Amino acid sequence: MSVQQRIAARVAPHIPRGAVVNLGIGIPTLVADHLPLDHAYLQTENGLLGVGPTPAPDEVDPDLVHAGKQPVTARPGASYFSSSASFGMIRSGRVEIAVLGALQIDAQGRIANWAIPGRPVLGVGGAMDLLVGARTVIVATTHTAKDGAAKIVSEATFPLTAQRPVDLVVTEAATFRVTPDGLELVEIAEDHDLEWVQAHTTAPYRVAIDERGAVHA
Amino acid sequence: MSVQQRIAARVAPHIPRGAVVNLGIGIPTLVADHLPLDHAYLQTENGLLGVGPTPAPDEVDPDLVHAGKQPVTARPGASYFSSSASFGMIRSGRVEIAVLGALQIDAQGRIANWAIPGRPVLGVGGAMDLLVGARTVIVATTHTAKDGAAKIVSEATFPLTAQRPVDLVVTEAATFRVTPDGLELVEIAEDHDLEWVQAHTTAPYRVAIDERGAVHA
Amino acid sequence: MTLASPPVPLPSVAAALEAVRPGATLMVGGFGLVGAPLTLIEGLLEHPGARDLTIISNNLGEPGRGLGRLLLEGRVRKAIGSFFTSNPDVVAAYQEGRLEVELLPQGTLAEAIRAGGAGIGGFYTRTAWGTALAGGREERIIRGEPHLFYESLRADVALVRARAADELGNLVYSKTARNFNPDMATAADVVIAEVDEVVPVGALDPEEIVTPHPYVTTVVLSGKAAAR
Amino acid sequence: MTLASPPVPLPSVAAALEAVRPGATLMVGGFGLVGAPLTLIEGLLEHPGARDLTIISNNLGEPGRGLGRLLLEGRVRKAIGSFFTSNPDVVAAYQEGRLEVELLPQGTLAEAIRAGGAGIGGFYTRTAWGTALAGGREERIIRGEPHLFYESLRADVALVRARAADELGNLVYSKTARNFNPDMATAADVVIAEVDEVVPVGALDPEEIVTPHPYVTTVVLSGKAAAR
Repeated sequence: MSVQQRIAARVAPHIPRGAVVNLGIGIPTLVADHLPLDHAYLQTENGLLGVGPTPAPDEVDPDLVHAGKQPVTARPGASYFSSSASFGMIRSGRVEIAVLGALQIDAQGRIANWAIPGRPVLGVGGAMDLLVGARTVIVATTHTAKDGAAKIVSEATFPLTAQRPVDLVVTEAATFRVTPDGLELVEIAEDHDLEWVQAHTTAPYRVAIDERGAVHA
Repeated sequence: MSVQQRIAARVAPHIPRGAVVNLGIGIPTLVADHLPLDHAYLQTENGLLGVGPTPAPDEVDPDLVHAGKQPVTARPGASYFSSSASFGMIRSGRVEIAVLGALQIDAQGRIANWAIPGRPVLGVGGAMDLLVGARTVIVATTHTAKDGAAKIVSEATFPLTAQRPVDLVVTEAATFRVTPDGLELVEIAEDHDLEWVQAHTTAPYRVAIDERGAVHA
Repeated sequence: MTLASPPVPLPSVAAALEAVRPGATLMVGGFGLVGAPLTLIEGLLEHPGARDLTIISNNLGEPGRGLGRLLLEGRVRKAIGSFFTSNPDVVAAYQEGRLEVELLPQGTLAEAIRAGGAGIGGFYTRTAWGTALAGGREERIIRGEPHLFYESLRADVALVRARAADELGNLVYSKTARNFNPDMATAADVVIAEVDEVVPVGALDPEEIVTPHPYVTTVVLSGKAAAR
Repeated sequence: MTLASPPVPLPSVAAALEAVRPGATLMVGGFGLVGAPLTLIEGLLEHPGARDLTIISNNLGEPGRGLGRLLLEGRVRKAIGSFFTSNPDVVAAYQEGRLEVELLPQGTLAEAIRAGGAGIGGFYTRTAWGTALAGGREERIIRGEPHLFYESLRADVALVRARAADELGNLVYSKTARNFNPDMATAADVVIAEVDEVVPVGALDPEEIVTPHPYVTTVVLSGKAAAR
């Protein structure tokens, strides 16, 4: 399983049954592969609630895609709506969970995922709306950048996507809960250890698990 | 024919074929009786474009009414929409003609039709939206109030419904065009004469018809 | 087929209305009695918690009918709407100081509800500018035209009337009984939909669903449906 | 049955696009190429008046496809949208100073178009508050939360993609090809709809019509339909 798929698999248990969920482009999209078919209601901001699995190549409908512009299907009970209605649903809190990617996460749990300093800023998409609107935001990201730099940092050097902190940060190595007092390490993946997490995380965080891995709140 | 029906009949020739028209409660509603069935597209602000004639008593659908809450039918090509969509259509100028009643019309062609001084103001409905949104507004009203007082007055004593002047005022006796320079009398009904109009109109107006009744612009 | 759990709850009218607490703000759909959730409104009369209410609705029913009954029983503290004149009981209650009234142009009312349901804080409209109804509202010139500012509206509970729900809570409406209902269905924390029938998932055309299910908290059957 | 005259005009693509003048502001529907009016966009390439354009669209097509072709031909002066990064030609044109870009969050873009089509001057949203994209925008606290002000958007001409029109110009859409199209169909002085078929009046369910005909100026058949 690729690291992306492993991260997605680690996010899946955080999606309650029956939740309305928006999966961002990239790793977040893969979360659907780790959920039972009728576990959640997937919303895509281009105007569909009830996203189903990728169709067989001969069953692709060019009018039916998710926000990553890949072909999808629609589940029974699905509905189509305009972009304005879709973001109305998002901003008013009817999307219960948004799973988003991130370039950086700061010590307060705020994320940066839309702009890189020094490069022209020509894309923002729906991430800012999801961050102010979704009731719970989960970040699904590799623990470090491609160059090995920490992504979970004291202060973001990339522009923030919103002032609102996310709720949970899930990487291939660890899971952090965001609290009013900052980040809490609540889980370490089986194939990683605390030492690795410490070496690859520059933000301060409270370790809220004991030696056996159980969370102590 | 009642005076109300006579006024409605005098408004009808001002509705071009194929226009999208909103008819207010009261005399304006009667205008439909004087138009061929498929002459215009009637919009009612409670959420229907394509209002058809009153149904036979045994064909009344309680879910199908116009803004006066009376049973109507829907024409082929009709559409239903929400109140917010309906007023979006009105405010953005997609209703070409609104026919409204009035308590008073002032010398600038502004109307008062929602409040009476000294009485509690508890109803406004859609008149203010139609006045700012409809491309052309026609007033259909009796020339005088029930007590004989002039309705077309120099200055309104009732609260105005909007600052925007209407375009045409049609009564049982006369038709006035509203111009940037004020009211213009452009037509007198066959059963009335200029003397009657002068005696029952206290607003100043320019007489833009010659002795034979022809308009001279 | 299997359903993603949970399907929308289908409680009794009384159980659904437990969400209405004293002092609550309610949105109630309908244009006059057309499209008004009459079964739910009757249920409010039986519900002791339904008192000291603020009602956001285009009208306040007719004398002794619909919301008019709730008014007569003294349950309504304040009404926000566009046209109350058709019910003389509203005029009387207002004049006797038993009812507070906030009057909005009908399009501004609809837009404020739609904005509340779309997560929009407020908006500018030209409607009512330069009239007595503008009061002291903030003005702003946009593209050369004067506008008035209005905050969006939200409610604790919305009572809406739809033709049918599917088992997930997706809603479709009937003709002009649609009116304020889909707007209100987006703009409250708890949304109770009164319907004539509940159909299986998949029975509604995905292109035709007006209110997607995430907005709908519970569905109850209308008296009309229950009587069948 | 007889029609109320006039039914919606069905001109050729070239004749319909005469409405596009040099320097015009155009809204163009679609999310990437899905739901984009590709026949009309191709028509713009043949139309000399289509130059110095401001394009309001979520994206600017793909390299050499859809609006991406129009960009390559140097017809676009300014783009207003939410996600241009997927077309490297946009990045290049911007960096070389050939293209002005105004970037909005996708929900704010959609809301600004919807507001323009609903006769609303502007609105407040929480989205982008406290970010670099807020720039110097006016802030306002509403119900305790900071919001940013945005003016609504309108265009001279909107090019939209629908599945079908009836002979009056009522429109229905197809699945996620709906996206920005119905919003844009309300927000321009001239609205040209590209459809796969024109059906008789009465063939569309009045409950299912998404864009009522008063918004639609002309209807043209898509290349897909014309090839049949």
